[in-house]
Amino acid sequence: MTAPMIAMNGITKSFPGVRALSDVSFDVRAGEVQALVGENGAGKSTLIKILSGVYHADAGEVHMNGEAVHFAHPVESLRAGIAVIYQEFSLLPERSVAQNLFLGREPRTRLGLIDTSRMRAEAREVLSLFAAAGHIDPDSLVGSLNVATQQVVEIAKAVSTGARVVVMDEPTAALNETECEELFATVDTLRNRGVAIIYITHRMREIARLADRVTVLKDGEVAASFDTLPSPDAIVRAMVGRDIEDFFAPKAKPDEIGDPVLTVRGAGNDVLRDIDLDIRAGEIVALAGIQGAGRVALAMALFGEAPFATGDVTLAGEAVSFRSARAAIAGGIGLLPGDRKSEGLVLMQSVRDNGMLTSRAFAPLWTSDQRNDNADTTRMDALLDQMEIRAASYEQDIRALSGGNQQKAIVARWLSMRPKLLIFIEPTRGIDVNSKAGIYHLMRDLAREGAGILMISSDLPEVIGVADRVLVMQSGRIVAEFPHDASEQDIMHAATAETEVAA
Amino acid sequence: MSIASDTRPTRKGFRFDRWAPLLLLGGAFSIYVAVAIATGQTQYLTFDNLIAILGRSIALGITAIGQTFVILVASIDLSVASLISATAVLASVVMDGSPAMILPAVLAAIALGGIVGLANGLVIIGLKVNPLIATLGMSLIIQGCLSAFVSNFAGEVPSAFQVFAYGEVGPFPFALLFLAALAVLAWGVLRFTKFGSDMYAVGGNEEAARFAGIKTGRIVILSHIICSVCASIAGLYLASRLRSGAPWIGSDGVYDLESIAVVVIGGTILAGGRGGIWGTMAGMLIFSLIDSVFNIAGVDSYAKQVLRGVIIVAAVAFYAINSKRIVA
Amino acid sequence: MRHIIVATSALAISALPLHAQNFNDPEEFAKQQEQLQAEPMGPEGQPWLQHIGDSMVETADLGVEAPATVCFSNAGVNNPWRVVGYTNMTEEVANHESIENFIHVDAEGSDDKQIADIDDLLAGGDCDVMIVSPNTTAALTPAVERACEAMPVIVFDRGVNTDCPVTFVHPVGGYGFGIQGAEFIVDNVEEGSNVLMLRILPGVDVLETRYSAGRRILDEAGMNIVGAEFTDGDNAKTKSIVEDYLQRGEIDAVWMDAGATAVAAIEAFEDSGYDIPVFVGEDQQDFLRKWQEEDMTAIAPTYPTYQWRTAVIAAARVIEGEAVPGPEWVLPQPAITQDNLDEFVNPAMPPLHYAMCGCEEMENYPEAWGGN
Amino acid sequence: MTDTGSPRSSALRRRLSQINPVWVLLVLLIAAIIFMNPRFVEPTGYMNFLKRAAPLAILAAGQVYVIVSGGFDLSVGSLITLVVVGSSMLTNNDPAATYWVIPLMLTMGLGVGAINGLIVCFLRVPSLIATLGMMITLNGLAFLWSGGAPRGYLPDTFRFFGRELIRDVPLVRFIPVSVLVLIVVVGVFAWAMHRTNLGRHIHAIGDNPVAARLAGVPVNRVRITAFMISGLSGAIAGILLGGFAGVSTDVGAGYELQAITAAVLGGAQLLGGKGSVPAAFGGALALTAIFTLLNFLGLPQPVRQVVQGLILIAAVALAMHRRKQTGT
Repeated sequence: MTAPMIAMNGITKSFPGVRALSDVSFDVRAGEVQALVGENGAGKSTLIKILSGVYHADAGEVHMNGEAVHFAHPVESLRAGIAVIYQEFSLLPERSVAQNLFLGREPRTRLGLIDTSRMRAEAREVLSLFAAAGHIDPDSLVGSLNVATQQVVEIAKAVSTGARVVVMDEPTAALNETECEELFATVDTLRNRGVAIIYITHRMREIARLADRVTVLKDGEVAASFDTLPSPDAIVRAMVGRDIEDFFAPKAKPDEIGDPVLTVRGAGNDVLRDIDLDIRAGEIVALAGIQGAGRVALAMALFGEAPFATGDVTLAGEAVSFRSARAAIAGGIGLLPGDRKSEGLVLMQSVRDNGMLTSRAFAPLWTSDQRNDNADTTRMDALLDQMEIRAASYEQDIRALSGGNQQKAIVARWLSMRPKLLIFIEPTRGIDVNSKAGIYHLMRDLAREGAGILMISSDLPEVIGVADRVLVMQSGRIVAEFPHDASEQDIMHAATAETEVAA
Repeated sequence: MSIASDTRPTRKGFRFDRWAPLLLLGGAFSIYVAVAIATGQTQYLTFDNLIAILGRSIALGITAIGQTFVILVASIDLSVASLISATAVLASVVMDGSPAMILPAVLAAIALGGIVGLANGLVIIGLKVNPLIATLGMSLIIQGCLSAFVSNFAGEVPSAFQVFAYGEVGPFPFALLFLAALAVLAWGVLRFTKFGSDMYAVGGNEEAARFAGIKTGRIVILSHIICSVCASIAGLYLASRLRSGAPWIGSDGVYDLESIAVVVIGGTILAGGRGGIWGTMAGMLIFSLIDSVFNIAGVDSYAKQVLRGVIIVAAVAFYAINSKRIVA
Repeated sequence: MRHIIVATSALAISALPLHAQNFNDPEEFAKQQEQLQAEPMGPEGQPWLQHIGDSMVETADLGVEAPATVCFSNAGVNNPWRVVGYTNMTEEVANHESIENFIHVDAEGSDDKQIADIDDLLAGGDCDVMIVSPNTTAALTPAVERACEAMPVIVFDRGVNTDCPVTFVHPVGGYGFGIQGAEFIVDNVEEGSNVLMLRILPGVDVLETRYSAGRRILDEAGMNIVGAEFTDGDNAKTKSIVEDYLQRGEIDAVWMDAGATAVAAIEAFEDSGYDIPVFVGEDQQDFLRKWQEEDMTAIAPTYPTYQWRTAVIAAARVIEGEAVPGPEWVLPQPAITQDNLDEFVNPAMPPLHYAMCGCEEMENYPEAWGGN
Repeated sequence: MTDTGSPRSSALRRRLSQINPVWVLLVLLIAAIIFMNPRFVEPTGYMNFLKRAAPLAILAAGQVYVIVSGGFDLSVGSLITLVVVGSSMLTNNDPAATYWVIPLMLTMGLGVGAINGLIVCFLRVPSLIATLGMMITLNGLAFLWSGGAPRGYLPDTFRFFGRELIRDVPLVRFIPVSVLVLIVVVGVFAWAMHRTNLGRHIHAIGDNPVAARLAGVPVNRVRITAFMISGLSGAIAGILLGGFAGVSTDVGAGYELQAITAAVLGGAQLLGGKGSVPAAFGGALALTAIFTLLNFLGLPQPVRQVVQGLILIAAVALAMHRRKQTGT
């Protein structure tokens, strides 16, 4: 047996006050996919950052092809053939695809200038390796591409560095099902080319589809290491120490579902067409569909950010037409954005301020920030306690909290407003397994209290596990509806099938 | 694969912001011509006069080229005005009328620019001080040191060095050709070198640039050095033009704020990562044309100021109004 | 603490001037002292037409024919003195039929821009005569030299380092200003009295010469100069500086190199509860009024704004081919004293109006100057 | 001494590290001033100091609003000029005019702020450029309105706020009216910033404007309000300065940068999200104390500039260093 491409032995790393990794050993061989799983804070990112030279281990060694290596800077690991694809895209929207592919290592002419024609040709060559990328023009600006295509460019960039090790950190977080399939095909291509792949994910289905081996981290230690593909239950048990049974909250009982909260008839705009939609009090409706199917556009239309141009919307029996988020909130709609950091949180403010943000927004500007018609500091603190948010103090800046606790603070923000309809976009993206369960139960509690809930999610098991009803969108329309016991296959089929063009 | 995909692809859609500086320039030029004709002063439309307009803002143009570099990496430089004064004084004191001292003086001025740029860059990168504050502080320090030593025109520029500002090559002033050459050089650096490409990366997404192995701190520092060296060249030009250097020539010309305004009117965004030299040159020409229009039309100098303020805001709004980006 | 003081003093010492320019020229001092006493030639009561010294320049051979276009490159109208002067100038232009067109370009206080302005005028202005009020002497010299090659040039206020202009119009000068104020102090306080000197900015030639002349006279008379401070021409700063000095000790006289902030300095005495000492101001209305109201012991040396009229008159004479005083047209530089104060105080005029404008008889007085 | 301090001393150290360094700086500077000039402890000494600091402190308190909301306001200096010149034009020594001129000037300040805010919100021009344009425009307007020099006197009723004292006050003998104005304005501004919904929203939109909008915060209204408060502070500062020193044309020049400096000395974070009105007030006092101290030391103007520049850079560098250490 050949030496592993990468072997990390006895890695230990401490930050002030925290031991992030203790005695972690981990390896990956050429031509295999090693899945790295664990809750947030389990140490996955730290391990990868040590591998790529962002951090330096306090103890332990990294071997590459049997030789000890020390990377002082990400550049050195990159030169050695380790490419890391981070969750946040590292692409420059204002530069062309070719310029992005060769960022930092542009081909030069003999004069030392950038050889643009060679760069363009090589870019085309690299892109042609990927079925999904054959059509990409190397001269087009990255900002003009859709998210999935950008992801492919990102991977192509790693490949074009001639990387022998590719690390993917939750690469499907922003992708829908079809795009995921394209990505999986791309990963297969890489594996067949003899690349060693470290694949970080939360999703069991991806592990089942891709992984050759699995390593589970928990609290900075290796909790389990499987040389063959284990069952999902085994993985979850290793991650959280309990079974998957009570992961999702129970579905709504028929008597819990009330009158329609929201009715939409024949609504549309630039992106959306012929939207008919009903959401009842006490029910959770999931919107499934591929990226660009119009799910977020529908949420934004309901929320007034990109309003409907035509059609009728009725909220709790009254005809409404919201032209701004503020108007929608005033009318009784709440929304948890998909990207917490850039759309949800005011990071430099306290946990309590984040919780009170919306209730304050509807109080007069010149009145006290301590109490308003919807909330006051004491009640907000009680609410935060009730949601079991873990923070040293609610005066603490929210940026220091984990993703799950941050998400709960945003839920608290909406709870104080008692919305009639609450829209969750990708509610558990980047949240660890334990916190996920907490969020699911919160959503169910909200529904029980009489709110209608619309959830947009690209995670099909989540859609099926949480929703009382599933709507599928395609090309700006709602094309199918399923009851809560639909199968992944049914939903996938509806989301990707060719629809008849309306006459 | 079809043949079509193999031919050079055309860019889809009309990229408004790429052409905006040219549109603005065209607009400014039309107004100039219209005003000259309307006031019956067609003598202002001669070739000589156009050259005079082009030559109006050489110092501003040189400074703005440098400013473009720092703004592209999402930094800013408020110390250029003081530096212009300092290098003009330094050069003219070192020369002190002696042609033999031209070379040492030029080298000293450029070295001073390099040191100031390096200091700016190190404070911004090393101490993590906001560039606005860092260069404002640097500006105060330079101005203070300078006024401690000189309070009036100091030294003298030999006539041989005055060629820089007053010499002509055929019908073109030497300084204008120099500016054009500098602009072409800057364009080449941005377009064809790895450094230029790295600058766009650092300005566009600093973290992505760092993970791509670009030494981002070094790029920012180098941009500041280029900016300061450009400012010191502008100082040399002014010393040549004024025959001497005085500690107020930079601040009197408001080169700090005007160079930023020129760069921004030229379509380079303050957030970094987008823009270029030709926009800046268009911005400089727009400023010159506006000045000339005011002179021809005999606009009262106070009204001139009001209009200038409005024009700066309007020109930037021209780009920004359609963007979805929230600004503050 | 001691470290801070040592360090800052070290900084202060290291900040000693590298190039002390010669603003203390005994010859020029003596010349101006003499000119102040000289009997000017020309019509009495019209100082803008008078001149000290009798040398004249013929202009008939300059080849300018009436009516003609006069172009004026102005350093700026960025302070009240220049505003009053420029008003004088435009009103004077209306008096001359031989001036058909008057083109004004404003450099807004920038040497670089003024050079460009002159180049613009030369390239396309169709000028017959050019008047230049240089922003700085040294910087504008080459531009003026080029203008001289194309047409007759008249320079006023600040000069240029060339004798190519037809004439250079200016009042007696900075030494004269300094002398008038300082001699008044010497005459009105006892030897050894505390004198505070307030200055606007370092480095400006007209102001530096005022200071050197004032300093020389005060020193020679044995005055105790408690300080010489720069005020940046800022009222608030002036008032603060004087208040600080009053906290430290008494002041018997205040000498100023320009009067713009004189009233602020007087108010510092008032507000701190002190009597107003002997004051040197300038001919701005607010100072003159305060002087009259508070019955102060004061003098107002002037740098008369009527020189702006004289520049136009010189241009008109060039067009008409008459001789002008030259190569320097030295105008008288009277001071306002207790004796003639009442003639110059005029409550109808704005506070920052310069009283020694020679404009009272002009057609649009006082409206054009902002009076009512 | 060893590193292992007792729990009590480490708790003390933590509490000390939470004190804003601007107060430490201020105490040190005041101590130095008293050391140089013992008469500073008399009412005339410190009341004059406060009176002098009042306009800058009020400006800084207003500037903090804009800085925390993520922008800059460069137009306040010119606004002061316009207020002083405009008041002199309108009152023209008529004591009765004060009663409508002062409300009019305050309204004008609010109006200028509103225009700044509207330009930033709806034309999407970055505030650095928008308020730079406004600065140039207002300066031009002040000249245009007055024809180059103010044409009226300010009556004593107008100057009351900046010049008069309230005598026979127990303990301190007298209080300048401007100090009372200062206390009231800073108090109200601090309350609005740190105890109202408005203040929270200003923090929120400077921190993350998109999140604030999606949470229902009326981003534009809040941003415009922040600019209006800064404009109001400019108008109040103008009334105090005009009252203190009377009419002149260049009053107010340079105050915008001093106000930003004071806010930054007080720890306000450029580009938004964090800042404090009391600390900006402390920053303004510290800046004034620096100037006063240098004055007492008899140091020439150039050295003052150098010291100001060094302190500016050092203050921000220190703040960044602390932020990095506390890991926030």
